[in-house]
Amino acid sequence: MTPTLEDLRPLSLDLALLLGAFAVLTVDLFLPHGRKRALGWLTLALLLGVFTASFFVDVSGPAFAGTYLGGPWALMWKRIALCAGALTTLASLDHVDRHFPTRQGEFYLLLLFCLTGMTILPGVRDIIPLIISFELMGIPLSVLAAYAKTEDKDGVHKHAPEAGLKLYLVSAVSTAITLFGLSLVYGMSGATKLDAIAHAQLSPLLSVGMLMTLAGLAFKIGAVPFHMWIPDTYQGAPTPVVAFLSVAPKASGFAALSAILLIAFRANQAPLASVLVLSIVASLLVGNLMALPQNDVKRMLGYSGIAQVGYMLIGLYTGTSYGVGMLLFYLTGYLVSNLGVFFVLEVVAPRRFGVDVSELDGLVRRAPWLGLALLMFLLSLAGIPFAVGFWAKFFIFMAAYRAGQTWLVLFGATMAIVSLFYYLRVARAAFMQPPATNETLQIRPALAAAIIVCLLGVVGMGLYPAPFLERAAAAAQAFLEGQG
Amino acid sequence: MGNFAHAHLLSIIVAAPAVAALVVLLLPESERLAIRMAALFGALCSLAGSIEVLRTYDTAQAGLQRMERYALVPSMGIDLSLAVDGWGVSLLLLTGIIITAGVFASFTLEERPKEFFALLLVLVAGVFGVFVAQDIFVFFLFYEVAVLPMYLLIGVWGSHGKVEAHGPFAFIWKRFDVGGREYAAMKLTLMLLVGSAAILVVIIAMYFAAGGTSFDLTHLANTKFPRELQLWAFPLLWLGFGSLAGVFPFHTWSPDGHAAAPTAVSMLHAGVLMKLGAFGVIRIGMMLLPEGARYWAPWVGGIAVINVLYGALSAMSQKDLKYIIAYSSVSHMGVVMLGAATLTVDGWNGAIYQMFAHGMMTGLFFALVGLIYGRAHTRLIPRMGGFAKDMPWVAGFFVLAGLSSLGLPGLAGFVAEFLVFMGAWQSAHSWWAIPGIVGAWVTAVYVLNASRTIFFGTGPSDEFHELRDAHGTEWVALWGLSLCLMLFGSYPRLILDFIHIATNEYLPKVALVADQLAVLAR
Amino acid sequence: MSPIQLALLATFLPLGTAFSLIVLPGVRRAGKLPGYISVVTALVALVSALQLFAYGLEVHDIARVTTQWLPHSVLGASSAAPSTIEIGVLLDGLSVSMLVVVCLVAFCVQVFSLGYMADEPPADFGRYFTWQSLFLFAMNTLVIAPNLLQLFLGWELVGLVSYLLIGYYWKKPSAARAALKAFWITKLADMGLVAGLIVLFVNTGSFNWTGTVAVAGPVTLLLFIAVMGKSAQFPLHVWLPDAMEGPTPVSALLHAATMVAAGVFLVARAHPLFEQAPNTQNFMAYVGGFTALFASIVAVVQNDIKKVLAYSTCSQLGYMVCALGAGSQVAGFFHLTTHAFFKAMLFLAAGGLIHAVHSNDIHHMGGLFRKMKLTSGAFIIGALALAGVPGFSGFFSKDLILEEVWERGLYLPFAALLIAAFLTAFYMGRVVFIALFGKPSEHAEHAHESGFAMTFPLVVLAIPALCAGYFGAELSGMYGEATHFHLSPVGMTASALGLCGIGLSYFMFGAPQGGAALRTVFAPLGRLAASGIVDKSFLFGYRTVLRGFAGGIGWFDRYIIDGLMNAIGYVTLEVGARLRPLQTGKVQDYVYVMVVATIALGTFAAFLR
Amino acid sequence: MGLSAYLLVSAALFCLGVFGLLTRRNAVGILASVELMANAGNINLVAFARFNGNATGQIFALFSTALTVAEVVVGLALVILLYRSRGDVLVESASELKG
Repeated sequence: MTPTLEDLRPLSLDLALLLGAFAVLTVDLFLPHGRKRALGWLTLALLLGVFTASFFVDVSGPAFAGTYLGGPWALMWKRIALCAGALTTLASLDHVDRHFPTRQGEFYLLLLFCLTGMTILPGVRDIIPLIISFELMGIPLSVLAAYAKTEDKDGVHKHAPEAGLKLYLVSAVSTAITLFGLSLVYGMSGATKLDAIAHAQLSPLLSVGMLMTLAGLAFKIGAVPFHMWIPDTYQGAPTPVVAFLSVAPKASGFAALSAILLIAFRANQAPLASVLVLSIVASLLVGNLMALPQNDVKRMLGYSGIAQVGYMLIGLYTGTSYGVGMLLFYLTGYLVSNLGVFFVLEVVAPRRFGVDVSELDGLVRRAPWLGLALLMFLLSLAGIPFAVGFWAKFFIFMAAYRAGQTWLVLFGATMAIVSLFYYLRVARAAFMQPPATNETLQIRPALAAAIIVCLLGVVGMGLYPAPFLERAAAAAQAFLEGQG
Repeated sequence: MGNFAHAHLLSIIVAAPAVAALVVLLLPESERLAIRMAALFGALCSLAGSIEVLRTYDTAQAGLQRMERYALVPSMGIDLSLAVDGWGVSLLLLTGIIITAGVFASFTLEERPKEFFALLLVLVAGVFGVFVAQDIFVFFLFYEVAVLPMYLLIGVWGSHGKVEAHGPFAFIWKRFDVGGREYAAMKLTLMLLVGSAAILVVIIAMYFAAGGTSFDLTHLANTKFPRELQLWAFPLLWLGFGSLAGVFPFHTWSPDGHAAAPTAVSMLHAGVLMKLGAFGVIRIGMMLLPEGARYWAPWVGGIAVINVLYGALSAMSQKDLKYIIAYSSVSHMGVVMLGAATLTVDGWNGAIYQMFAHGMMTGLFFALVGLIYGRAHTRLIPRMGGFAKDMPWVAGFFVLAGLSSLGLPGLAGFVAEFLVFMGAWQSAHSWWAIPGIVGAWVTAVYVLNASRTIFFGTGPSDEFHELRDAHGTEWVALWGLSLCLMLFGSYPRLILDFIHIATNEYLPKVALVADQLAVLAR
Repeated sequence: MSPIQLALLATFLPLGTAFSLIVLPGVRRAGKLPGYISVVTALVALVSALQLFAYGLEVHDIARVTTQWLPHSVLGASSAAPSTIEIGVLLDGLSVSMLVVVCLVAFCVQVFSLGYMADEPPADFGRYFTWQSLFLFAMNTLVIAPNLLQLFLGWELVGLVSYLLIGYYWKKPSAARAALKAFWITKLADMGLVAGLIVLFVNTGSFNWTGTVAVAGPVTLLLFIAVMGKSAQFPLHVWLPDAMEGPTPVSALLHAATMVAAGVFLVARAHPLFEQAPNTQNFMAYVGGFTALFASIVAVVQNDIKKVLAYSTCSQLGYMVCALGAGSQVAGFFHLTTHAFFKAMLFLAAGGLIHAVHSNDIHHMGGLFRKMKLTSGAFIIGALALAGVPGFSGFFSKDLILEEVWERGLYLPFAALLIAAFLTAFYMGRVVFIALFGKPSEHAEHAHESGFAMTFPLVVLAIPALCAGYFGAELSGMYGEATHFHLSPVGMTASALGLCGIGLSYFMFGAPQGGAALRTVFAPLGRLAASGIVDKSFLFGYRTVLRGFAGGIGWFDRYIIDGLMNAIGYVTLEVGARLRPLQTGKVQDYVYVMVVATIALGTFAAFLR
Repeated sequence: MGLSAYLLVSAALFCLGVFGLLTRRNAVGILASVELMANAGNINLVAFARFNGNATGQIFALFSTALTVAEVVVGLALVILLYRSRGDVLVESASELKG
């Protein structure tokens, strides 16, 4: 079957993104120093354009002989990725301009490459493009994490290389493991198409392959025991990057995991289920307990992210369309809440990459609305009503209960209470402590806009989640029914 | 406009404080009077609405009235549906009274009034919502909204009081700032949310057991859940909601929380919020899971009896004024739970009426305690004495509240306690009435002893030079609550008739089978 | 006005007065004004009561009106009609007689208080009369109660007013304590009433005292516990002597004439119930008899004139209870009536004496008779009535009681009552001879007769104290079967003993160089009384047992229950902190964990399969 | 030679890579070890392709090689960065972020 131009239609958005990336690269060459800031706006315009286009362009249907399958599922993920990208760009504008004025082009280029990987991945139905797009997402992140080099003029970023190296090394190892696992899977099933793999006979070697594949992917989302890079990297990397880092690989990882687990391995899940449960319990425990004693907010958020992954894995674990849909919704909610928190941190401590809790002291006195926004984000992360996080947790629990895992509901709910302790610790600093300085906070308009968008997302979806919820459920159903 | 208001009265009652909160947030910090007036206006709107609901409730028709329904998540059957029954009518009124009194009592609050009133109003919106929600999920949402602002309200505006480290866990005290306001706020939030977690599990379980189509309370109440589910789910609901109602041993947030909380917050929390817990146990737990309720009723009643006596005795041993009142709340909420556990008409009437009566009484108490603390700058009773000289009205109101709490006829507390004891005697466990009655006497001992030490005798000593009687808006709160106590104590039918209607409607679904079973057993 | 309206007027006008005085501080502090308002209110109530009494002389069962107070229903009950809990007005011979007694004494006491309390600061003066009006309301509520529930409402309210009035001098720690003690102990006993009411209601479906009740035994016993508290029967009498911390007119009204008699009134009211429980009745007779004896013994050695009268009240209430225990509603209630008049008068007169010498001690009064003829005369009349000297009202009622007790065959209580009769005469004689005729003391130098406000009530009260006995037949006809007085050996014995008592007291205290030797006989008794064994047991029970137990519970809650809750949080935090070193920061360790975990998970998966 | 021989070789290579990964202190050595692991997968792919009778595995291997190359490029850049910031390329020294 020869590829035709028609095969590119489902991928038109991703291609646009890729072309946009090259456009940014080209423009960068012609922009004089001091004017590079425009690149950020260009990227933002590009992302928003593609996002808008996603509502008008029909990108459904198979492409390249079923290697790619466009549909509600892929579209939903694309939009999540584009939102994350747009928000990150908006929040990075000032940061990048201030810290890396000469290297702005590369920053946005890497971001766009990463996003391209993210948007392509969910529709992919073959392990070769799957791993390619996954790495397309992954490799630029390592660079971004180490983007603040030692010679930065503020001279305070010596942790950045460490953060980047840790992310990179563990990432590389996990890629190698995944590759090895996928090679076994291919060998045992004789195919690379996910649907075809599903028909393979279960053999020990296939099991080993599946397990290694999963282990590699689990690293990206940061599920225990593949989580250890997360807190270190979060603490050391530039805040806007961390914000992106906290959602992008998770989104891709879950998209990939869903594809592998629920399509390729759907017939042979049995040995994996117990492994998954172990990982869920461990993630919830380790993430929440180790977040408790942290004094660095970013580090704490890293651990809390590990716990959040535990909840998301519950949705995946149920394997039902309902559960996967709720995972999608959870991720959406997590995205706005988590980005929001990091953006607030960026406002509070724009020069440092580690943010001690005490730096938030009296935030609500210094900037009342910022404090309120922070509170909403934290409550959302903790799963408190009228913030989107509550619905997310609630629906995950619903899915778990429906799948007969009552104990997981109880356990998850209990752990949510533990999480409240450290989230409230941050809120406590912001609301109950006297301000450390009387210095007024400079909130750049771009960053403020990003925070407002996040806040609107958290509150809006918290008050009226129905449309998002129903889309997520529909997407998941389409995915599991093989319609992409 | 009038028609609109009439048709959406319940929404307006719930929304008024929330809107007021928003307005307060938008007002500049310097406009203190405007902030206060906005808060007061929100509270008064709700109060007026509550009175209107009470006035227009059709007792002949009974049942749920003023139904409003808006789809929230249609695919899962979550509706924002509001309606009011006989219980709701009375508890709405209570909430309206307490929030109005609360706003008056802290009208002159100086420290960050803007955020304070905003949070207070949000909290109250949640409380109103719980009492009218007819969708269990929305019920839960409002419940959480009512509970959470407490964290900041206590943590920011609270007061400190040290607790000495003793006992086998003394080493932990050194790690925690026990008695501090942040400790109290955190403890309260975490303990109550553990309860919420349990509730959530049961809500999900019930939803699916009822077909997974609707969270509607009536729908769930008409569903006969499998016995096995009822037996494990009921205790979860009981302890989950019970943690807010101060059920032993999950009451320990209450003394610290109430002691640390600022005046209006204590008033609302002890006055209304703790009722949410008890209301949840009855309205959700007992009515949706009748078999579970019957099976566990001996436990509920037994623990409630412990609550009554244990709370009263603990209160007796306290030296800190706020702790006394807090423990007395634990004791009185035991009366509510006891009434609920009796599964008799009188018991349930009494339970709901006790919520109502105790709400106003404890509201009055905390208003007074706040006032005393504000002038004396100490909460330690042994240091006080002879305060009646400088604050005779405060003394009088305090004794009045005390008399209501010990169940003096003519004040609201008596009606409630008497009904509960009557219900207890009619129940399958007649002996419950005895500790209940004894508890009322122990209350007399500690409440009056406290008032004697604080107000009577010689004094006050020189260190208390700022003592003066209530003034300004404080009068409104004190008089309002006192007159309510007397009014509802001498003419209880004003409220009790409504409660009775709802009880008569609901109880047979829960308890009649119990009687039949008892007959069979014989 | 209809009888019901009259009764409501007599009840609610005082409430209106009290309430207005509470909410209108301006009026309350306006000098004597609140006093006058209150007195006028009491007068209106008295007139209403007298008018009702006039009705009552003709028609015994005047009217009964009730209204629903609380809704009530029983699940599964077949009756279609909703059963209710009611309050209302019941006017019959018993209640109107009591109404008159209450209103008359209250009126007299209030008039007396105008003079007695004249020196109080305006605010306190107003407060005093507020509570006085409130008391009238509470007591009348109790009296006109159509069922036990409303009786209980009034019962508790009078207890409240008692608490407020005993604690009138709240700046005195002892007064504040006494108020508390009175409230606690009566409230302790009231638990019985609550329980009794509940048992009664649950078993019969109403709070009425009529009808046959299967559980009459327990119910009446529970009710009687409350009676013991309110009417100061042994061992719950300990609050009454302390209650004398209140102003003397209060003692006269509440703690002698009316409130303490509420218990007796209750038993008389609920007579149909008590008749069904002979065991309770016997118990009552014994308790009453013992109290009469015990209290009169203690009264003998008291030097505080109010304490003497207080114990004497205890003792006389013992008589009444004993009579009721003997099944004689008439005798008990008749004695209540006469006792109310002469005891109120005694107290008021004592108040006059105290007012004159500013001391309660009888030895400080000595020889007041010459200076205060009217007051002393009233006191003497009261004392004679109390001693049961023939011709005075007390004689008739006491005689009736002794007869009834004898006829019922309750010999032991009868003996106790006889001895008490002797002792009563003796201690009253002692007071009269020491305080009125004794050696003039320096405290009494400036004493002079009280003003009109304080003597007029004495005169008013002296009339019924002297003559009430002669209308025994009419009165008893109103609230029971008409009983005509007749001379009997029992009565003669008692009277004789009474006269002996007076004689003995004259010999010991009145005569110059009275028999000092005889006084030593009473020394051990005095020591017993002074030791206050009952009081001490109560104090021990409260201080050591109750407070100790409460302290233990408080400690347990704070440090064990709460400690456990804290421990949960502590352990969680600690686990989190202990996990931290696992995150070494070395990337190779992370990889190591990954590899090992992958292998472990693989093994685990394989093993599970 | 059967398939199992190839698989054994690749497994040995993979284990060797893991061993090197865990024991090398030098970042460059570690990178090389990771390459060993990745290439173990490539051997598998090619061998399986041969024995399964389709070329997909070989294509996969091609892509995989390209992927690892890209990875190594980034890795080396990071090693240089590490060297510039600390003066050595020992991974142990980059352990300030912990706990």
